[in-house]
Amino acid sequence: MITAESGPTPTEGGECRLEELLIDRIAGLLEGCRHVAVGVSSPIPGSAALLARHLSGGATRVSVLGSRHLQSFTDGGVEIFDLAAQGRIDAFFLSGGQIDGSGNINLVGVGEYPTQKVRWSGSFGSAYLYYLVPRVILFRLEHSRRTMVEKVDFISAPGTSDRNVFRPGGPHALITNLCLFTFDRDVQRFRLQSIHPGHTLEEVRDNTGFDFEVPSGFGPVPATPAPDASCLALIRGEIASAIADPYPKFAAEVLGHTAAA
Amino acid sequence: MITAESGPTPTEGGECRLEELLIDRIAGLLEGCRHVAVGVSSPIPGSAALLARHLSGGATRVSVLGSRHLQSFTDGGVEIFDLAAQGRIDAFFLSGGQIDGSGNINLVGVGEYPTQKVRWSGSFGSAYLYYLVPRVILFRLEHSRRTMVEKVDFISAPGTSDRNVFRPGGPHALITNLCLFTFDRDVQRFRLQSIHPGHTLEEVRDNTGFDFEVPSGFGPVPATPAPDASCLALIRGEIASAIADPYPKFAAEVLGHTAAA
Amino acid sequence: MTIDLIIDVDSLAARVPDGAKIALVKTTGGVPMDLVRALIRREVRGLHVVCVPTGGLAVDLLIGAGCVETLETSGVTLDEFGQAPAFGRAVRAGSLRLLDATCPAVYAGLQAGEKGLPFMPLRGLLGSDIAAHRADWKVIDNPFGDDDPIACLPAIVPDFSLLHARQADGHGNLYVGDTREVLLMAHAARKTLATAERISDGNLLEDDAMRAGVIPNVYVSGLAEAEGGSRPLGIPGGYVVDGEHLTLYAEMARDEDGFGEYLDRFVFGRKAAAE
Amino acid sequence: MTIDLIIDVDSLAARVPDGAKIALVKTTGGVPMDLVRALIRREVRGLHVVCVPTGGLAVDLLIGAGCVETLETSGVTLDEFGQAPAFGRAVRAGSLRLLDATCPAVYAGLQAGEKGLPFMPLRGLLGSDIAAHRADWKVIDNPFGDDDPIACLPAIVPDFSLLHARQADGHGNLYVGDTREVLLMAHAARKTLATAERISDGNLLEDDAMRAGVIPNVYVSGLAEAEGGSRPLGIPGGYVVDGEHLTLYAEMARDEDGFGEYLDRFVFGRKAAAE
Repeated sequence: MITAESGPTPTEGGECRLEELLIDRIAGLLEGCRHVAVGVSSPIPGSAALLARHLSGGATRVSVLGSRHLQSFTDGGVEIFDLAAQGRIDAFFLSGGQIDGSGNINLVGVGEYPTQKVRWSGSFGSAYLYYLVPRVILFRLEHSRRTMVEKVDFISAPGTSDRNVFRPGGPHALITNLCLFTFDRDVQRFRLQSIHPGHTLEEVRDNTGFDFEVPSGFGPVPATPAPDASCLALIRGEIASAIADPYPKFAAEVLGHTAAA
Repeated sequence: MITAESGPTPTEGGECRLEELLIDRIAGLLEGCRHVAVGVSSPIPGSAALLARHLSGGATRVSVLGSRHLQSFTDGGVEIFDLAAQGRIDAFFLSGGQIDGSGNINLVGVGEYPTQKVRWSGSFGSAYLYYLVPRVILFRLEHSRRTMVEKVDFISAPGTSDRNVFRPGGPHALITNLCLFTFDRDVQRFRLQSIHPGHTLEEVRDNTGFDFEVPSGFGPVPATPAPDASCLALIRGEIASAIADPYPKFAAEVLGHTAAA
Repeated sequence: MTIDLIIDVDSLAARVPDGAKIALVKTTGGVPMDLVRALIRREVRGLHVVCVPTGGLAVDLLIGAGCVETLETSGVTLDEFGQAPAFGRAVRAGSLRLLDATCPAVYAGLQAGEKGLPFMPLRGLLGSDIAAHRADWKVIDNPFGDDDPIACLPAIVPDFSLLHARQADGHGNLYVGDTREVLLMAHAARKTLATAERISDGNLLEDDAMRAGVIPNVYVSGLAEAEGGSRPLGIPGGYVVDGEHLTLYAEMARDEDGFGEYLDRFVFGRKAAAE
Repeated sequence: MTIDLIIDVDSLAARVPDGAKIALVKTTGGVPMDLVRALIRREVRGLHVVCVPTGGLAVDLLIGAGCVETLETSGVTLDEFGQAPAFGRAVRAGSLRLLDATCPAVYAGLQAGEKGLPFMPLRGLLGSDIAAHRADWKVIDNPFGDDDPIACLPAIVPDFSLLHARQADGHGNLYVGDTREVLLMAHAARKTLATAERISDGNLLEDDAMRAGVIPNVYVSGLAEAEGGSRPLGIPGGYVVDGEHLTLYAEMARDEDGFGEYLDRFVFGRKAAAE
């Protein structure tokens, strides 16, 4: 469900890769969760969830779809959806070919539906999980006016709903290759939380098709903190080793995991 | 679901037991069924279904609840109900502590609900299967004014429904220790079809609390035919052997099955 | 997590508060008799018992011992051993709040619970006295039909599903094989407390052949080892029902004195002997 | 019964008429690729394909070969091998009737089919363009709520569920382990046509360990042995996806000519080679 378009973009003098910064930051967003589920093709969110589990001392359960060992479903594909509706899943990750300022996501395509000029895979579980999982983290590694749009062409799942719609869940944060937004459900807008090292507010503005809140009165928008040395070691060691089950290529090429480790 | 109160009542000079007559007759009622399901505690209906299967050359599938080898459900207790609603089960057996002339059955108790002076087990699947299985055969071995009543005290499942109620199923026949009725859905009444050897119309009338149709103009009500010698041999041989899986005691004591056979 | 999960049967029973809504499976597939006896010993009161979808010895014992306020069931029976005597007495005395159901209605309610749905539709039911006495069921017009009434049943969400598994592992995974109604129960309930014939090493989910029959530990919040924990009932793949004991129970429980004697001997006495 | 059941793959394909509604499971668990290739060879037309709940190579091939009129799916993708090229072309050309869904909506529709229900309610959906384009879905007011709109989805009843099992027996029972969505598909469909890696002696239902993972033959109306029948996709407990082949497909299928070449080589050619 997540299209990971991660490249080898090192930050801060090569100390820490973008992926590692994201893993650390997303793990922070998952603090206090009892159960985090991660969709297919999501190595960075998967690594972040495993890091959150480690930091919780094992209190956070992690289910990684598509992995045999990192999930325990025995009732077929429907079980994750049933768990979500029961409130047994606290966090999930979604992405979008387009994401707009109201938190709407589009996984279907560009142009007028149904004969769209660009057609993506489809909505998968988004039109359900986005309503039911309290902390949905939007994750997209291409932050551009093509992806961050004023209004999506097709609403796979809306960011907000009418008051009478049963909706315990929704967008919690949006993290990209440039910055971290949180979503304010009251004003139904994103708020810029931090900008990744090496990037600027102007760059974020230039590449974002929607308006967003910028916290004012406390100086410049803070930089997204990089993981400290012990956390980095953890990511490159234990986490890399665990995520190598579903994502051996990612673990090796991005986190430097060797099979022998 | 079926309360079998079978006793050793031989008919016609001891040639054929009542149970054998019933097995043969019920098998006749099952002709042409693709799939017959039999509830728990139902040795006579179970034997009849197995006989029908044999006579169909294997075309009739039989599922005997409570038997491991004579059913193939792998989705838990709900599967039989799902199959019934899909139209995949053609015949089933129900009974009643009370049965009335409209085909209503009562499996709950006598007196005013809920604090009834006589309380039976409960309705089990009747309030569902009676609506959905085309040929429901009511089976009760105590034919008396206590069981065959004018109006049941509690409707576990009604014999008929309003026109707008989804109801492909319903009563097909009622077979007792005295006689065989069929149910006429148009007039919503039972019609006496045959009287078991050794019993009379007067006896049936005396022991039945509801009015029923008696075919007129073609002489006396026919006697329920007894199985012929080859059918009897089949019942005492192959069928006894098969029904011994869920009902060893019945197979031995009633059908004379010996484990060695 | 793993360490807290595994306790003894009496500690499991202590986790079920008075007034809890508990689910118990039908006689043939995983009734936690040891745990039921422990509940009676701890004198739990005011239970709402959901029978999945019918009840037998366990339910009759709980009723007779005064533990049950509400009974939701499609039937209570000792099968070939006769009617359930304590149940019958309680009905006559009017001491039970009865929610009579039909088997697929119990499954449908649990499925709604499993799916976090407010309700499930179900065919049948209309015009029965079962439906007439269930104010909690509603009839709507099928939105895809034309003058087609259909019943809707609210979700059943037990506070606790109580069950006995033929095997468990140290992670709290339970092997129940093809008795899927037990899995459904565990899915639907807020928490599942289980006993198991044995707690084995390793991880049942890693066994490719067994995995399809496993309740994963995400649903399980307490587990105790209890060899023979379903006796005198049976457990698939294990032992069969003890007919002599059931016959004895059916006889003893015919009146209240006999029922009390049975409790002394087989419920309280069992505990005393173990101490 | 048993004898008629077991035939070869092309005979299975011959049983699927033009215009049939067929269900195919997602890439990871039992796609009958041999049967899909046989369907393309027999030039089936006008299929309504229900993806359970998503599609991949099989669906892309059927679309590209002109077999599909209606596509009901929550997604079509070649996963790490990229977008599904024939699907994309067909969408742009407007040659597909699209029923875009979301995964749990497909499961809910199949569950309604499995249960002989006219519909199932489902949370989520409201206010999405998915729901806006599904005239076959309806919104009702939750009869147990107060101003609580909830979607109701009609039953999905495929004419045929087509699947590949890792094992089968001579009675037509299929072993699918814990890939329960395949069992759901088989339950929901009018008929199931299956291929299996191998057809073994004995009866899978008699094997206590395997039974929980068996689709019983009551649902199965045709079976063919097809070793490697899911290739180049994988089958749990068997082989894994052939990444090189998928990469090749993704490249060749980028334009219509290349797609045609792929068919010649791997669909029609395969048959020719076998003759």
